[in-house]
Amino acid sequence: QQELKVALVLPGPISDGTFNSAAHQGIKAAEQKYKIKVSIQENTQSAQIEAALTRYAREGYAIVIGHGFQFAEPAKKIHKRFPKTWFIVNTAKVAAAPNLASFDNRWGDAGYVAGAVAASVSKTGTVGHIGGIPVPVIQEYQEGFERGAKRIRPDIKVLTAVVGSFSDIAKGKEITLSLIERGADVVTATGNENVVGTIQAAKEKNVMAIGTAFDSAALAPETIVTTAIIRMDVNIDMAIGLVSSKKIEPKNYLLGFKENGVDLAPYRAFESKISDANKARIKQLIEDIKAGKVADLPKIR
Amino acid sequence: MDQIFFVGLVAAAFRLATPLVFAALGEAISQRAGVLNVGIEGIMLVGAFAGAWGSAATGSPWLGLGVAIAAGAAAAAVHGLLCLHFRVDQIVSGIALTVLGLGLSGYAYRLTLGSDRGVAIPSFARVDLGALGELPVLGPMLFQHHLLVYVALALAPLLWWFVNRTGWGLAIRACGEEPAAAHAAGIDVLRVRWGCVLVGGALAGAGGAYLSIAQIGNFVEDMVAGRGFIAIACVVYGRWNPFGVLLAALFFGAADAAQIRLQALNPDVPYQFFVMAPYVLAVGALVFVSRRSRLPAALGRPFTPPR
Amino acid sequence: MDQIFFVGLVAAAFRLATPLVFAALGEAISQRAGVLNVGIEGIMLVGAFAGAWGSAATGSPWLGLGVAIAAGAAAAAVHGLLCLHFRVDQIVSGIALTVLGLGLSGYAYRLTLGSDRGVAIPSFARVDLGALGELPVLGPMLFQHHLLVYVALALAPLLWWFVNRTGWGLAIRACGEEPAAAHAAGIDVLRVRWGCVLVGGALAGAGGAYLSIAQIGNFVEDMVAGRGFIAIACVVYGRWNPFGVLLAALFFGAADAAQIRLQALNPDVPYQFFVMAPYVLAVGALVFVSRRSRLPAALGRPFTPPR
Amino acid sequence: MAPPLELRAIGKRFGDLVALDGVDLAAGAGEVVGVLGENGAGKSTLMNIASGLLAPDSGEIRIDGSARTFGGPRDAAAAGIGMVHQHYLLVPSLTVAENIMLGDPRLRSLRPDLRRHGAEIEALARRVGLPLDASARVAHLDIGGRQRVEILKALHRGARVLILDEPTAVLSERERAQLYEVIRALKRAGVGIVLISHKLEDIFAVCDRVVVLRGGRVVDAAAIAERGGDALVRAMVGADPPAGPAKAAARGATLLSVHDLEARRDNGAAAFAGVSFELHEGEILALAGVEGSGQQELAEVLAGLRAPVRGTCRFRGRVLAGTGAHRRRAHGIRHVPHDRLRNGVLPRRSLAENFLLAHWFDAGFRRRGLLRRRRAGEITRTLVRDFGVRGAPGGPLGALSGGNQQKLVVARELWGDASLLIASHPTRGLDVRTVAALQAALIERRNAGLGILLISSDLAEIWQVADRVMVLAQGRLRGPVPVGQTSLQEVGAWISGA
Ligand SMILES: Nc1ncnc2c1ncn2[C@@H]1O[C@H](COP(=O)(O)OP(=O)(O)OP(=O)(O)O)[C@@H](O)[C@H]1O
Ligand SMILES: Nc1ncnc2c1ncn2[C@@H]1O[C@H](COP(=O)(O)OP(=O)(O)OP(=O)(O)O)[C@@H](O)[C@H]1O
Ligand SMILES: [Mg+2]
Ligand SMILES: [Mg+2]
Repeated sequence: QQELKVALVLPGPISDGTFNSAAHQGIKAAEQKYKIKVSIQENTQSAQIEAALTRYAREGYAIVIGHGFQFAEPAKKIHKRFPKTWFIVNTAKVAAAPNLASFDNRWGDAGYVAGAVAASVSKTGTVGHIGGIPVPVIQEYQEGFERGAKRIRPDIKVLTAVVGSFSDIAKGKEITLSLIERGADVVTATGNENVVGTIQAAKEKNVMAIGTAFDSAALAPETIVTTAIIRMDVNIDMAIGLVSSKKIEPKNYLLGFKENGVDLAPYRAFESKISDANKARIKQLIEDIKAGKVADLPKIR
Repeated sequence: MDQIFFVGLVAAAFRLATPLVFAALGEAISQRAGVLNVGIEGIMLVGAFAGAWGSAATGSPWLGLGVAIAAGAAAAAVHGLLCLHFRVDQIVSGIALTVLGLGLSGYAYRLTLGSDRGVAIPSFARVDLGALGELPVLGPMLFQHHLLVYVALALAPLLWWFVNRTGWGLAIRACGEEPAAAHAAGIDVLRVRWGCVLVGGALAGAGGAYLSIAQIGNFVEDMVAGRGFIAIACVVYGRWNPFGVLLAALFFGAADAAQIRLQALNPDVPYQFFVMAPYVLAVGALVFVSRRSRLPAALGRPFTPPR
Repeated sequence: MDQIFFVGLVAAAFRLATPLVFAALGEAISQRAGVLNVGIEGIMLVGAFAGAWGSAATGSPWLGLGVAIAAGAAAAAVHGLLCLHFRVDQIVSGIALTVLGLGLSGYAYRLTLGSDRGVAIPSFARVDLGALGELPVLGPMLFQHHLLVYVALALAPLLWWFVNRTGWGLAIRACGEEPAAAHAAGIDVLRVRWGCVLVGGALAGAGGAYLSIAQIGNFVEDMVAGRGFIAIACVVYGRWNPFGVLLAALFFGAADAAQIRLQALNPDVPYQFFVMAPYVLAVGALVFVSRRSRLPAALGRPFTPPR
Repeated sequence: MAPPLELRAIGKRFGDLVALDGVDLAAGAGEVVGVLGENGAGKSTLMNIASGLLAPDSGEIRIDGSARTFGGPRDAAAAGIGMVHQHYLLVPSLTVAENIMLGDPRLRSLRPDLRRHGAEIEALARRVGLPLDASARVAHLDIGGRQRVEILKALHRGARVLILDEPTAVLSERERAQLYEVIRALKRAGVGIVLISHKLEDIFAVCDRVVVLRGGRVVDAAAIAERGGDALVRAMVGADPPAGPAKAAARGATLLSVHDLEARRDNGAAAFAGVSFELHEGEILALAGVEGSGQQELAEVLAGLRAPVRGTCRFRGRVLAGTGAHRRRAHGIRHVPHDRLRNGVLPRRSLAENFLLAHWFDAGFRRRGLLRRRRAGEITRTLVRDFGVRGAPGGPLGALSGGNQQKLVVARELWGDASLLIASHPTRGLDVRTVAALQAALIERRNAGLGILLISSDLAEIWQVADRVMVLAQGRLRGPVPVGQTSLQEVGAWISGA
């Protein structure tokens, strides 16, 4: 079998510690596993996307992965011109014959479980979510977070706020502080660097945090209860695997707990601090989600 | 391989330069009349949204473009009102306009297109230039673009002629250099400045619309991503001359196109170097080429007719 | 509840205003001498990285701050070299500096701290003001901040005094108003401008370091997130007067603190309105308060002594 | 026949200040009306009203006998009123033709024929004796050239009345004579002219009638033949003209000795070469010449603002090397710059700060880093009193009239232990009384041992105050010679290069 050329086009820097780092780690893992040659482009602005995708396709890359929903339209626009290339868009719902597929994670499900965990461990009955910029997946996560929390504790108060930037770590921290001021004792955040600010604030104020997307428990082991992991590496692994085995179809692959595209990290330092009943409840919830038994999961946008 | 690289690069350069050309020419006109508009970024965003919305609502990208142009002019009118009428500092007003444009376009998007992801946004098709487009190398490089790309290229000579060869252009230059002299000669300085501010806004709106309804076919919050500021830099690099401005915009477009390509070819060189390179080059060129500032003498200074 | 809201708001206002105060005061000094530096954003990023790196390398946040100040001055020296020595347009040089600062800080971070995520970055602790900090309401509002917050607040009167009451200050103002007159009076215009550019860069560096080694205790790419541009707005809103600049920065800090609180209280109002509100308010105030531009007359204009 | 321009009972206030109070003035076709008055008498204000730049508070403007209101300068131009402002209103980056055509309705087309207009302008210029290249950039013209553009601009718009605000203040003797010829030619062509000047010789040379303003009112109006110079000066200042200053021989040791000095202009061209002279304590050495012959550059070299190409300057025997006005000021070398508005003052700052600008490095004005502002304020107040600077002392310097700004600059430079004063046109644009007072002050300081290099294009002034005179022409120095041992004719010949 001949070596596949795979390109990963990222909207941000690989060092952001969340969204882009996750994709970077995924492709690194795939590099070990498959016989592929990888090229990565960072910090691609929306207007450069078309040019970037076109160029990789023209240079004969077999797989071009656009990491973010903003890659959907440009990919849709050009994919027909390069039938030998598979265009894969992450965190979007777009598909078109013959060679455009997308892989999306069920962020809403992840938020649902995160909300359930938050409600289980909260003492004040107030929890908070801080979004970077309310793009669809972040809105889904937020919706899931609220519903999951309410499922465990119908009287829970869920505070939400938006940073207005993915990179403004200082403002992410301040917003989190303001939610903590108002009683939140479990906080979670979605976005890029702004998530780090939320974790910082939680650490400083001795409240709990739930990580998202990327397991960064090492940043604050005493603060991070668990992480609602979005397995971007699984998306990438699946995409490359399906293309290699020629089994890929031009459709939207939606990955949830069942497909291992969403996961809950181990409790680590909190293992002993969470009651077994609560742990069992969460475990059961995840099983129910896998089994399709949870009715109020957020709608996929 | 090398030829593919080059063809792709030139084609991408035109695509990436076009929004800069529109916005920078608009800014140049405004600055030539003495009004600095650092809010061009916000106006482009308004234009990008208005273009997408208008196109989706009417089903025609041409009408969408019209809506974007009107919206751009309206956004610029805020700047005109603040600076020309209320005499607020131009930098203050421009910064406010940037933030306003970002907020309003994002909010309006959420209210309209964003709430309904199924809406199709009709976009400009590429022009079909027949045989020209089929030419082996030149075809993909030069003759397979959106019409707006050619409009942008044609705008530069048009504006040059307008500014340097017509009576209106003379009045504009006079207002930017010595408004008191223009006023004494019977020119209505405020009216000339108003006109240029509106035209500048309309062009910036068109630049934004190019992004949303020609290049991408979608609107994304903050999709202008700093192009408004680069457009201002293009005006300065281009020494306030429409041809110079066009060249500067093409340079940045080409640099961006090259940067994207070289990044992929040299994965070991950190991407930051590719991002910085055009600016370093451009500044370096300025150090050697032209040290004389051709800044319009009255740029940024308000003028009130004595009475 | 209301009291908690208010106490938290005031405390957050000071924290959010501090980097703006540093950077805006630095920019004000530079502009008073006639040099516009729109690259403050890039310099703050350099300062933020240098502070984090210096602090991690030496183990002392104070030494980190020193490194940040030196790095900020060094970054500003690039601007000085280009504008004062090579007479490149100040806006062009500033935009290049912004991009350069973003690229270099991101790259250097990856080479050093970023490659080793385990490195601890020693950060400033909050000062312990004893009984003051224990005061019921005032304590958390005013007396539990990082030392740098108080330094920033003290800088404004200090700079005011320097600019308005000392001979050096007179020289600075003369260079910003009528460099030719300053030159004729025996003032070395270039040297004064150089000094102010470097001081401005040092302060912007300190503002960046506040973000990384006091407020956050970490560095991330692009963490300044537009604060450099808001600092420039503060200078203009503050009418180039250090007290005015301080007030403007506190206003933006308070507006931001209020914005993030009101957002959570009013989840139905789109967040864009909260983001835009301070700018709209500030422009509105300017329309009513002061229409007279106090722009240093020679701002942005190069000066060459006759040869 | 009604005159083309008639102003009746014009009143204008600026805040509390009554600038004009019931002023009448008429200019008939082919008539030259002189307007005299001290600085701030209201001359420029009146003419700004006549040319539509300002609106009067009361009174009326009549054109050919019918009352009109001007909404702006365009209306005035359409009514045949043209004005050449004291500070020229030209766009330097445009050409002569473009400047003249600016605002012309014929330009409001997409394809204006600037070449044809240019030819028209050149033809007009030849007719009135003002040769000009219509395609030259105004930025490249000298001050006389710019004035010619302003005059042509007005004429080209069909001005039947031409208002000239202090046109001769900036001209050399030769350019002045040329201007007289132009005025006479226009008069013959039936153009009415209003000529504002502080110089009586201008009035006597070309005017038919004269109007004198004082404090915003007309204090005298008569045919020129009915008035002598003394009477006009008395009307202007409201008192007897001041007596000429007394000179005392007080020449002392050599203060400044210049040897083989050579310098360039801003554009790199040679300004002068081989300049050598000496200046003594207690003498006024005048430097005459057509403006632009290198006087400004010489003053700048001596003041330390411009580096010479070669040559040496010694001050009290010590070589002054390099540049650095700072150090020279410490030696007591002071300088009243040529372009005082640009090089001398901070218009938006107070009088006291403008004083400090030249003195803040004196130890006397600093105490532990702080400026002694109170002391500066006191000194400024005495200077304002002693030199009769008129205007609100609390406001910014820019609110003073140009002449009053000038007084403050000279006063500032003379203050303290000055030992050498380089003064470029210190009395330019001042009214008669102030000129006399300033000249008296210069002579008094000379008698007390100050050495003065007086750069002036006014030979009468030189004869009145200077001990010796020299001339820079064609890059060479002629003289110096004692004023008593030469004649106006001889110096005039040096200046004209004969
Ligand atoms: N825009 C203005 N605002 C306030 N005061 C003014 C203004 N214009 C003129 N004045 C005042 O009106 C008076 C008349 O000024 P004007 O310029 O007419 O004097 P002038 O006779 O032309 O003097 P000069 O001989 O100095 O040119 C002065 O006292 C001046 O201070
Ligand atoms: N902003 C202002 N505020 C108050 N007065 C002003 C202002 N601007 C100009 N003036 C007044 O307008 C008058 C005309 O100013 P200008 O500089 O033309 O004087 P000038 O005619 O050159 O005076 P001079 O003959 O003394 O040189 C001055 O008397 C000045 O006091
Ligand atoms: Mg006057
Ligand atoms: Mg005058």
